[in-house]
Amino acid sequence: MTTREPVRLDAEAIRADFPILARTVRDGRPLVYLDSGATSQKPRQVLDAEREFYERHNAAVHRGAHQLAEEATDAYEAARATIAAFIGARADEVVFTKNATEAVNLVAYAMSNAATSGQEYARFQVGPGDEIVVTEMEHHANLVPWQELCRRTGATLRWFSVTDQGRLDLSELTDLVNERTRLVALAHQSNVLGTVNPVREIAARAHEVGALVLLDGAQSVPHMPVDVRELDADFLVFSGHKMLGPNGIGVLWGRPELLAAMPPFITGGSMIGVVHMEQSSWADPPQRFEAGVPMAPQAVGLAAACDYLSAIGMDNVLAHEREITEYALKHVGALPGVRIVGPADAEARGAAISFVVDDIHAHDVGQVLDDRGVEVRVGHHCAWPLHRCYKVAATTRASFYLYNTVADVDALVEGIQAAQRFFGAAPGR
Amino acid sequence: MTTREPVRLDAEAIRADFPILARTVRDGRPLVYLDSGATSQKPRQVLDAEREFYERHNAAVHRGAHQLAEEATDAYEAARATIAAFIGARADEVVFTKNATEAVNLVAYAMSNAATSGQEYARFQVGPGDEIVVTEMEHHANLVPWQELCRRTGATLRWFSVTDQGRLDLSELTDLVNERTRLVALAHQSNVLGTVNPVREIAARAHEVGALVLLDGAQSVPHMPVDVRELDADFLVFSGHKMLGPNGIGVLWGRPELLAAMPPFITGGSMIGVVHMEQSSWADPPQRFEAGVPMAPQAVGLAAACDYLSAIGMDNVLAHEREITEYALKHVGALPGVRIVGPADAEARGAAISFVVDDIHAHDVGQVLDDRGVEVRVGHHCAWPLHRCYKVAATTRASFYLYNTVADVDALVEGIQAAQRFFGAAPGR
Amino acid sequence: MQLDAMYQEIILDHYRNPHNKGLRDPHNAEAHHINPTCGDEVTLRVALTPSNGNGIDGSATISDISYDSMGCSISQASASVMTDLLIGRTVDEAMRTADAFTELMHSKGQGEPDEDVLEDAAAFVGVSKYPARIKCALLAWMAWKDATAQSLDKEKEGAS
Amino acid sequence: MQLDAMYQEIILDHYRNPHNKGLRDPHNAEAHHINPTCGDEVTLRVALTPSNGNGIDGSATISDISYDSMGCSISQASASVMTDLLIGRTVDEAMRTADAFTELMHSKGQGEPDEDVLEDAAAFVGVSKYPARIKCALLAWMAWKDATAQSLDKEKEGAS
Ligand SMILES: Cc1ncc(COP(=O)(O)O)c(C=O)c1O
Ligand SMILES: Cc1ncc(COP(=O)(O)O)c(C=O)c1O
Repeated sequence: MTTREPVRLDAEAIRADFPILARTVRDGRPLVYLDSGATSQKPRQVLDAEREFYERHNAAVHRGAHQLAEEATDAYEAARATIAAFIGARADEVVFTKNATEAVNLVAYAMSNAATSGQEYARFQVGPGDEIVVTEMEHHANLVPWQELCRRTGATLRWFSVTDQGRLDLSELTDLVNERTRLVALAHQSNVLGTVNPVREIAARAHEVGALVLLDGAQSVPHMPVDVRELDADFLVFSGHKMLGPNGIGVLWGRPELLAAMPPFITGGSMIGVVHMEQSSWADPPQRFEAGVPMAPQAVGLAAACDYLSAIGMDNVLAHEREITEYALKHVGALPGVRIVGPADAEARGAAISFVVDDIHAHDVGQVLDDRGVEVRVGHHCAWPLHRCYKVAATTRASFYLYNTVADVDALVEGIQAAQRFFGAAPGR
Repeated sequence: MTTREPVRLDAEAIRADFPILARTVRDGRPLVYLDSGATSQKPRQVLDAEREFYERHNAAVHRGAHQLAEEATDAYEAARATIAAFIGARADEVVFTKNATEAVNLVAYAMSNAATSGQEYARFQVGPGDEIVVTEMEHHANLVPWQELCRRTGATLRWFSVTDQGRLDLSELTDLVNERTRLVALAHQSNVLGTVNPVREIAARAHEVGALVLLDGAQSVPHMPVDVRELDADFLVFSGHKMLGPNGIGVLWGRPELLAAMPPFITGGSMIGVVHMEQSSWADPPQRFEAGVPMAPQAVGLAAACDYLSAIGMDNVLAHEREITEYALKHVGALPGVRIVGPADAEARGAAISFVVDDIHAHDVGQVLDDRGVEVRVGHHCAWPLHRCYKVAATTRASFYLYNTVADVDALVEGIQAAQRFFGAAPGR
Repeated sequence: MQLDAMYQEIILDHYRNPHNKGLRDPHNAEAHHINPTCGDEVTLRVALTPSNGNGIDGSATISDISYDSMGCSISQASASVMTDLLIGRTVDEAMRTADAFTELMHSKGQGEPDEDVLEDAAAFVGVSKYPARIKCALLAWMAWKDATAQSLDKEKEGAS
Repeated sequence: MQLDAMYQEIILDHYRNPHNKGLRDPHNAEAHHINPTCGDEVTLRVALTPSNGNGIDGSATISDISYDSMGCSISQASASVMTDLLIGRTVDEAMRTADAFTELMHSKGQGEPDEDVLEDAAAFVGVSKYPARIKCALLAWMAWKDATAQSLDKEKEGAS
């Protein structure tokens, strides 16, 4: 197997920024971290930014008039501007949540709240006869909240099916997305298949019939240049922890006129206009959607992650991951007894590769890999219905990021072969 | 003014653990941080614990089978056990949220969700004719979510009023809490008045009529020993950032049989039983209430904060704060033209002191204090209705913690006098 | 002591002796604004006089601004200074003044106020260094903009 | 290589040639359990024979356990080993065995299995070092406990 490093970015230099990558696991084996699809590792720069906030500027944001509170508020709002710029948005279009999951729930619950409100929130009301459309490849985070919205309001959930090649079946587009459709929620990039979905085409149809489009960017924003103006979606959600940022922070981006017309989700301090015992009114977005003392240090950390990624260039991150993906598709795909679940080529496809090994359960494959220091994810990856489509209970997933190298793929390939030997399932048996 | 240090804990030694307390503000003035009621500062030990997690054990909790995921999961669950022990609870009774605000909303939305579900969640259903009881001294976080629950379900909101002395008017207890009452939500300690409410008495009445009790411990858990078994409440919420812990983490404690009977709030990954496209079922608590990749590093940080506080002893923290409070009540209360809003003595009273200065708006008082490095909070402190009760738009609040000393109170007193001089509102004018 | 830079004598004077305070009639529109972070309030009225031959548009003259308010020294003084500055101007001129003041408030202490345009309002330059106080200084101005916009809207509705 | 400690030969044998697999009648109760983290499933039946003069209680004998399942080597082998161990025992004895096995699984690799009680199931001691795999090893046992509890409940309902 030849080991050739991509030219666009220097993964070895990058690795030096990530303290954890120097550690060993299982009796001294070097860590081969192939689980960035679940959560990414963090560079020193991000950890330093967060700590600097705590040690120098910590105070409750938007709640004080003293110097520390001013500095904390400045840092928080500057972070919002940086993160907004990272996705081509304006600062006041970015709402901080704790993760992508909360961001999806925010929109789904806001729609429930609209349904129990008067005409002022008509734009977001759904009820019996209305339809919400998702896809079979959704992460539970972008499926269950919509099931629940439908349960609460009487709306109907419909979904795109997936093809054997791991793509959305768009032949159903005009039927599925029709004048009853109020919202289409879909993954930008599947966390299992790696598939990058044709967002513009679906958004065009949705907007033709007056439906909103919510894009789950949890697996795209960390890995490719994303510009909300180009995507033509109405909402975009993503999580900081999957893009070198801290845990505990996520983002909801929304078109400003929509955010302005949307009722709140979580209520409490700092999101109010006026509060009486009898009733309350709301602040303008983004504050309307950020109740309570916010996670300012995490916002600052996520901004540092955006700066880190921008300095490298998201184009270069994408190109690097594409080279690794092509290499992995070729070498993992070529193994006898191994079947890749998802597109077989790197076209419109990100750096998550899920596969099944004949006669060996994913848990057992993962155990052998782990024993060799190769850390992958096994199971349904929070996409249980998708696994049911492909009639597998569990897959093994390797997911790559800017700090991975083709040597990591080699370790994966050798590990799969070791699992086949160990369980006597080597080809030919 | 005599400066005498309390004996129970060594505040000077403690201060050395808090890097930010060594900084200066406004042209080199030493920082006198009197805004811990908004958010506390963090000791090195907490920041180190969080960083250690990121640099050594970072992985997605409960989602992987590899060694890092095991370590991360262990750290997260060990943190849960530590935090549970801190409030006298069992680990599986503790649910992590992003802050106290989310924890209140969790219960309020779970009740909405019960209202649109079948008999399985009957325990939590509310509707027209049912009553929710709060108090006039609630923080918006423990008021607005209940207004919204009532709006969504048709239930009625009622509330305890407050006396001129800053106590709940319990003469209304049996009338307010009656057989129509489904839940009583109240602050354990007021963030404005400092008042510690008679929880057991109210809980006894609530349980007599079959109502649940949710206690807002955002201002009590950080400052006094709290044992959920003794309090006799059904739910307790609090925030990590107010008790030396990181931002972005809060806690909902609930009686296990109630958590088990309660529908979920935020839905998505890791909180499910089985997921089909048509519908889903739920995991057992606490997982049922923790959708998405959790804030494990923050949980670890909060556990370190609990360890820090436990090592000092919450009894000692309480005693220390009581001494400072008595000192402050005496010296601030004695200033001509200054009126304390809240109990005048330290009995059943915590270390938050709010006051008005005749003829000087709180913003202006705060500005003069800030100019001298004394950082207090001004405004309605997210308790707008309470301020309306006392016919003031804004108060100035000094709130103390284990790292404050009576010298800090002296600085406060001198600052108030300076404000009176500056605005020519010195007594006698 | 940076306090003096913020609380200039002009500001304290207006605070102690506010001009044009107290609600008056006639008025074309009224606006009520609240600062949600501290609860400060202002109720403000504008009276506009059309210029010759026109309806109420940008060329109308501000014949009166009156207000009632509760708040800190900065918000009180700012309301007082604003009425002095804007009464007697045309709506268009006043909008330009309001824009100049808003810009000054967002200048983070770096602004160089044009005293010809802002007159006493130039004294608020020190406030712009304190982000939490900017809203105080702008509260009355926001209410004025709001009431003025309402006046113009009423005119349009009346015409159509 | 720590793999051998986890995947002991006994485990791999049961995995490759599972005992008692395939659902059979008669049965008193059936339980279906799923591991939500990986989707592995087991459907399990128990048949109980009352001891002389008693109803179905702790003294009843487990006359059969049969199951159908889908899952990893650990969950498959564990189901197979369990049926060998429990068939023929009384419910009370089996509960004690199940408790011993559960305790072993939570021993973080430190447990010292009593081979007299656990027989082949003692081989799972290595699994307890891997928290994510404990659920795999316990899946069939949980289903057995559930089906047994159902059988006892049915008996009670029938009696009352
Ligand atoms: C009494 C009380 N309850 C609730 C809260 C809300 O806490 P958080 O903003 O961390 O959710 C606070 C603090 O802001 C508080 O003081
Ligand atoms: C495609 C996709 N959507 C949503 C999520 C949810 O992200 P989080 O758990 O951070 O909320 C994930 C990751 O878990 C994901 O991969």
